[in-house]
Amino acid sequence: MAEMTYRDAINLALKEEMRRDPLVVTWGEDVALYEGSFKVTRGLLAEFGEERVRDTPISENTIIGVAIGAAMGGLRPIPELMTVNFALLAMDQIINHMTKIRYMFGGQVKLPLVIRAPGGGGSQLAAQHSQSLETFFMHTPGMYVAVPATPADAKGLLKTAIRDDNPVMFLEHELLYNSKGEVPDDPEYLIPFGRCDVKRTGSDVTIVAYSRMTILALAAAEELAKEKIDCEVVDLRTLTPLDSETIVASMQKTGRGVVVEECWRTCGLGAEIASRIYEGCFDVLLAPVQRVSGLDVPMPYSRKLEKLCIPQVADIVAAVKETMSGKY
Amino acid sequence: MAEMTYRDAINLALKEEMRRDPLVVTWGEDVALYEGSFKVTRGLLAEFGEERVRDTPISENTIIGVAIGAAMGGLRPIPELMTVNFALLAMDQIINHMTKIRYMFGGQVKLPLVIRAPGGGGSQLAAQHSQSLETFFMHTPGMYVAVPATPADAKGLLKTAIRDDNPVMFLEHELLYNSKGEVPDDPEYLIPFGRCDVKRTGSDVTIVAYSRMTILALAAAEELAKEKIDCEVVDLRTLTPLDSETIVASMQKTGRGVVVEECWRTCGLGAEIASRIYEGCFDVLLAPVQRVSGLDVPMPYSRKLEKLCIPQVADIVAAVKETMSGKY
Amino acid sequence: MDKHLTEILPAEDLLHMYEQTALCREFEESCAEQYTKGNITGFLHLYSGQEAVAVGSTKALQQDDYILSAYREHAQAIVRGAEPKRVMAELFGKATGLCKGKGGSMHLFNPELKFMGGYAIVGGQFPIAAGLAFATKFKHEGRLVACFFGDAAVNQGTFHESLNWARVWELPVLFICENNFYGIGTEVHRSSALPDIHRRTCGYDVPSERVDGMDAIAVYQAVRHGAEWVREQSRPYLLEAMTYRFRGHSMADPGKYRSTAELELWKSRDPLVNLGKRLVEAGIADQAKLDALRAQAVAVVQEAVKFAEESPWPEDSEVYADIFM
Amino acid sequence: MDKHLTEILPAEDLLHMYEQTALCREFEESCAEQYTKGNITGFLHLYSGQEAVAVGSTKALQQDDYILSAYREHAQAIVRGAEPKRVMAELFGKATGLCKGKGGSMHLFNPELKFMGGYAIVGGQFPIAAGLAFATKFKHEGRLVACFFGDAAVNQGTFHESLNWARVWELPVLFICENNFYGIGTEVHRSSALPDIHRRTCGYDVPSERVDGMDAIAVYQAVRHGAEWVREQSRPYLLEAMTYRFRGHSMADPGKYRSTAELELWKSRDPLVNLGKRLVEAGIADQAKLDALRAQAVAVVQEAVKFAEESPWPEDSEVYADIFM
Ligand SMILES: Cc1ncc(C[n+]2csc(CCOP(=O)(O)OP(=O)(O)O)c2C)c(N)n1
Ligand SMILES: Cc1ncc(C[n+]2csc(CCOP(=O)(O)OP(=O)(O)O)c2C)c(N)n1
Ligand SMILES: [Mg+2]
Ligand SMILES: [Mg+2]
Repeated sequence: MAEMTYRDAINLALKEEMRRDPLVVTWGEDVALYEGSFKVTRGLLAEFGEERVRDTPISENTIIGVAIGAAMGGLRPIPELMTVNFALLAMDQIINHMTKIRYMFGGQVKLPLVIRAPGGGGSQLAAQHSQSLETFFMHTPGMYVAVPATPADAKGLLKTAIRDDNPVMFLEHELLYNSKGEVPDDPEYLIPFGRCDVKRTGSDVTIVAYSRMTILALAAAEELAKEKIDCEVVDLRTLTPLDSETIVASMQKTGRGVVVEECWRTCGLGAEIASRIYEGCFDVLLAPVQRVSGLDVPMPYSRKLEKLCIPQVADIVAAVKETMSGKY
Repeated sequence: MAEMTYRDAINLALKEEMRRDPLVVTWGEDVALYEGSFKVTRGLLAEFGEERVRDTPISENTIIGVAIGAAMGGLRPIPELMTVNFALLAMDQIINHMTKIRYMFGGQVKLPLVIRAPGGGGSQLAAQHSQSLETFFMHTPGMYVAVPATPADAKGLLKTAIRDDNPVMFLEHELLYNSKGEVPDDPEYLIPFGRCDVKRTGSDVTIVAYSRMTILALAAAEELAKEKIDCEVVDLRTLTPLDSETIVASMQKTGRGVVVEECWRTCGLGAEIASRIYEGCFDVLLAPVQRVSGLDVPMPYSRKLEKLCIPQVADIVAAVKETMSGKY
Repeated sequence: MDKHLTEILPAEDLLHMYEQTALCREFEESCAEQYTKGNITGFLHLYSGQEAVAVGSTKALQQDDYILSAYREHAQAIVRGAEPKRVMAELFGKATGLCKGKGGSMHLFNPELKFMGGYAIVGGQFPIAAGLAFATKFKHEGRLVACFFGDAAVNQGTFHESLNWARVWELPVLFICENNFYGIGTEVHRSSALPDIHRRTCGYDVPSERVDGMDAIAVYQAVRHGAEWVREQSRPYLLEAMTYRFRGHSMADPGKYRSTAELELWKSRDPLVNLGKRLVEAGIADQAKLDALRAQAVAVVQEAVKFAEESPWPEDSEVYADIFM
Repeated sequence: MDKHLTEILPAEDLLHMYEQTALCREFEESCAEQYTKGNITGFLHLYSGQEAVAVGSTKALQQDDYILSAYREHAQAIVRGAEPKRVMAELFGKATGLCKGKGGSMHLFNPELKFMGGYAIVGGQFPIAAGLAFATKFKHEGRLVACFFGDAAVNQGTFHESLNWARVWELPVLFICENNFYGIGTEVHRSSALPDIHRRTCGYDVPSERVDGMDAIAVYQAVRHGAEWVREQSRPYLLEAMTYRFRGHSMADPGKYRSTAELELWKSRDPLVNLGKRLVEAGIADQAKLDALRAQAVAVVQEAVKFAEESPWPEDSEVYADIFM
């Protein structure tokens, strides 16, 4: 175990897998010489050379399409989208191609590729640079979606992603890059997809979250503990596959649930989680599931307004109290 | 009133609005000379000329972007995407630009444009041509989303869309083009956005649907009536704005609900509707809301498999019976 | 000049090209019939008239070069070696189809033959072709990627992004434009600033050439030349083959935007008839030989239809198979 | 040649250009300071070094021509006439900002001035520019659209789609590339097959020209010529202005990928210093006059900062305003 940042954990996973398998390659805008606009690819060019670590033109749809072709041709590419917002320029290759190729061609080709994309709001980057697009990816069949909250999860999930033969959307949170945590040294530290991690056990309320929202949920749980409300925090870790079992089991125990999502509320993944809870726990539910969500607006620049649009610890605390209010 | 097809009702709405307002223009791939690949724009070029009815290169992102610019410049463009699947090539202009421009520029510019896009599955067009992408649009704040089920609604909603100063995604269903119904002649026949239409009243179960799924829901209700199950069919008509009030009111009456969506199930709009029902009717619900959805797979070509992926009348009937089963 | 045909290719190869042209023609015409009968559904884009491009190109490529195409790709697949019966079964949506019935007409795929797919999103295959080229170059396999596309596809951003990318990364991609003058009902000059597609590469320092796409032998020579260049330079090259489709865009299109005169003119250049004529003139075949080859093609296609008809539908469980593996 | 400066533009216009250049420079340097203090947050891309492009271009355009740009657009907006204090307030996220604090540095907008926006998606502004051009042509307003963009933006599909489209529809768009040699840390020849951006239009039958982007007067002349052509022909035209940014890509970028020698070379061509020198040489201004103009710019910017500081934050209710209207 070593303490390191989320950024360094991802960097380490990339290096370990590139050392292990010479077919692993990575490219994106400014990932090589500049070492990434968030410096996640630091040291890669120096260690692996310019054949395997490559800068690209600003052509997002093609960044992904080239990765698809390369994966079909036997490589294991890890294209980086500088931020997830630019995935919207690549939806054609991501959704029309990447997620369909295995299926529509009758399972005749593997497609081992991992799209890495930082995202999320909170740095006053305004409407075009602050989006949380995870629901789009979760809604689309044909790709796995990983959303690590901690450095250890980031390492373990990324390594699993790189070794998998299916396309993976690996969503990093820009505000987590400097967060620290213990990370196993083991180069075989692999976290299986489709398993939630119960990051805090509790008996009163289940809080379901992912990525940075998990960190906020844990902070909220700490606050609530002071008021003797005992929260269980279930971290999804992957959105696809979704581990409904763990969520439902937790809800069977607590009977009350809060889902925290950074994305827009309407048709956000919180509605899916809530629906699965209702479907799986209809008879034991003590209150409606609360959804704590990003507001349904483009992200405003002004920090004062931006803060209103992104779930805060206080919002989670309030939602938990609402489920406990006994109004039902 | 005149009986006409859904196709002709849309065509009529286009013609009426183009006659009324010389700033209304339309363009898309093969919409002019060829009169549309589904022949929805028949007669437009002849009547309005090549300045207002225009063929474009196959450049979907630019088809939308040019419409955005033209709307900012004072026109009222109606770009057509030949099918909604190609919206995935235009997500950058649709989501990063169209839905954000009014807001991020502080409300200083109107953006009156209507994207028309046929979609849906059922014609064995396979994975890349059979998508139901309505949830993507409903999830994204900043555009209205209309999903007419009948010729009359198609006319009334399209006319409202064209006169509105906000961007509208107008989703037509390819399998409805030949469906017929009575359509008001009134050139001022406008259907306000954000109002569900209760297309059948009933007391036992509420079926919430939209677009072609409404037609299937009505057929299911007919069948169920034979078994003395009295269904209310609520047609959403617009997904944004969403008329939760009407849905909740119906559910307050029936206590049982089925949501029918053609899109993929996971994170589909059915989960949002279900969540709103749970949130609004928690204490009166007699059973979990049933979701009848498209399967979470890319669409297979073979008609035998395709049929399994798209909700059928029998699936709705079964879901209604499930909510009535009293297992809860 | 025709007496020198065998200086270009051995007689057996020339005969094989005729055989392939006939097979493609018979296959497509049979598809039209099966579509009318309701055995083939969905979109069906036929290749009749354009055969010289697939036949000439494929002959000039190495068997392990990658090929990608758009949705008008039955012939590309068959000429590369895909079994007609499995292609037909695919169009019928049967379990024995090339893609188990999941892909249909627009999504043929046969990786053993390095036929890497039919794509139905106009322009979707460009970046994928570049990616395959990168993989094969990375692995020093000596292959190139032949990427077929239509004239109207060049207005998609992906065309430009991929052309630029392939040049910057020095990738062995042979772009082959099948310019049949129309994207559905829109004539090329109405959608392209420069209707001469091969001239669109000048902004990318990518060389290009135009060739008569109704003449399989001319196509063969141009592709040989282009492929050699691509292999030697490890850089992209673009060929524009001028051709024509004898039918509408798809079975749903009556094709009224084209004049009868235009259609007749192009039909007079029918690649099947003309290749036959040249073989006869060059003394490589007589009419009986041609007729025999044609009859053989008919038989193959009939057998393919029978196979497709008799094949089972996919099991219901297939609906969830092949998505994650 | 410099003695003929007033044959190109009247002295007052030349002085105005100097004034504007100084204002832009002071504004940007003040932004850097306010960013360091934490008053400006988010991404901040400064224009220092490139001023000649905005100043020369805008002078050559008509006041009602539309202008669009990317995210490095403070100067474009200010030169067009946006009030520095409202721009600064926008960067502070205040209610008095140009966009009520909703847009920030990358999304300035001032429709009364026909400044139609800063866009933060590389290449996002191209089709919008074409659309504005269509609207203004449709309405016979006689305007053109000046669309500014960076050298690296030409690798986006939208560039090509829009260029082709503008030519096919014959739209009055003046594309103005600010080639500062880098897209973040990537030098242009590493991402563009043809690093000469102006040569990328050959595939679209769109004429183009290169100009010294460190010289406001040269830019003025080139844009005048280009704009006249666009207006007369109602067709697109592309100008490539060779320029340089003195700072990193954004405030987050130390810019280590550029050598000191390179930076110094370009700094020796500082558009502010050089325009001043030429005005003095031509006898249009003396150093005292230049100093006075510079001092005036400093005062305007100080006032802008004060205004921004003292302005109120947006009301919470603003968060739901302006989305549908
Ligand atoms: C992205 C996208 N836009 C539109 C279509 C609809 N469409 C299918 S084929 C076609 C015309 C393509 O013409 P061309 O590239 O010349 O090929 P051809 O059909 O002539 O072989 C169009 C517009 C599509 N399939 N994909
Ligand atoms: C679609 C998209 N991809 C990537 C980015 C990230 N990004 C912002 S600026 C930039 C470089 C653009 O360089 P250039 O066009 O030369 O303009 P300059 O910054 O030099 O003015 C990149 C990659 C973005 N904003 N949008
Ligand atoms: Mg064509
Ligand atoms: Mg640049």
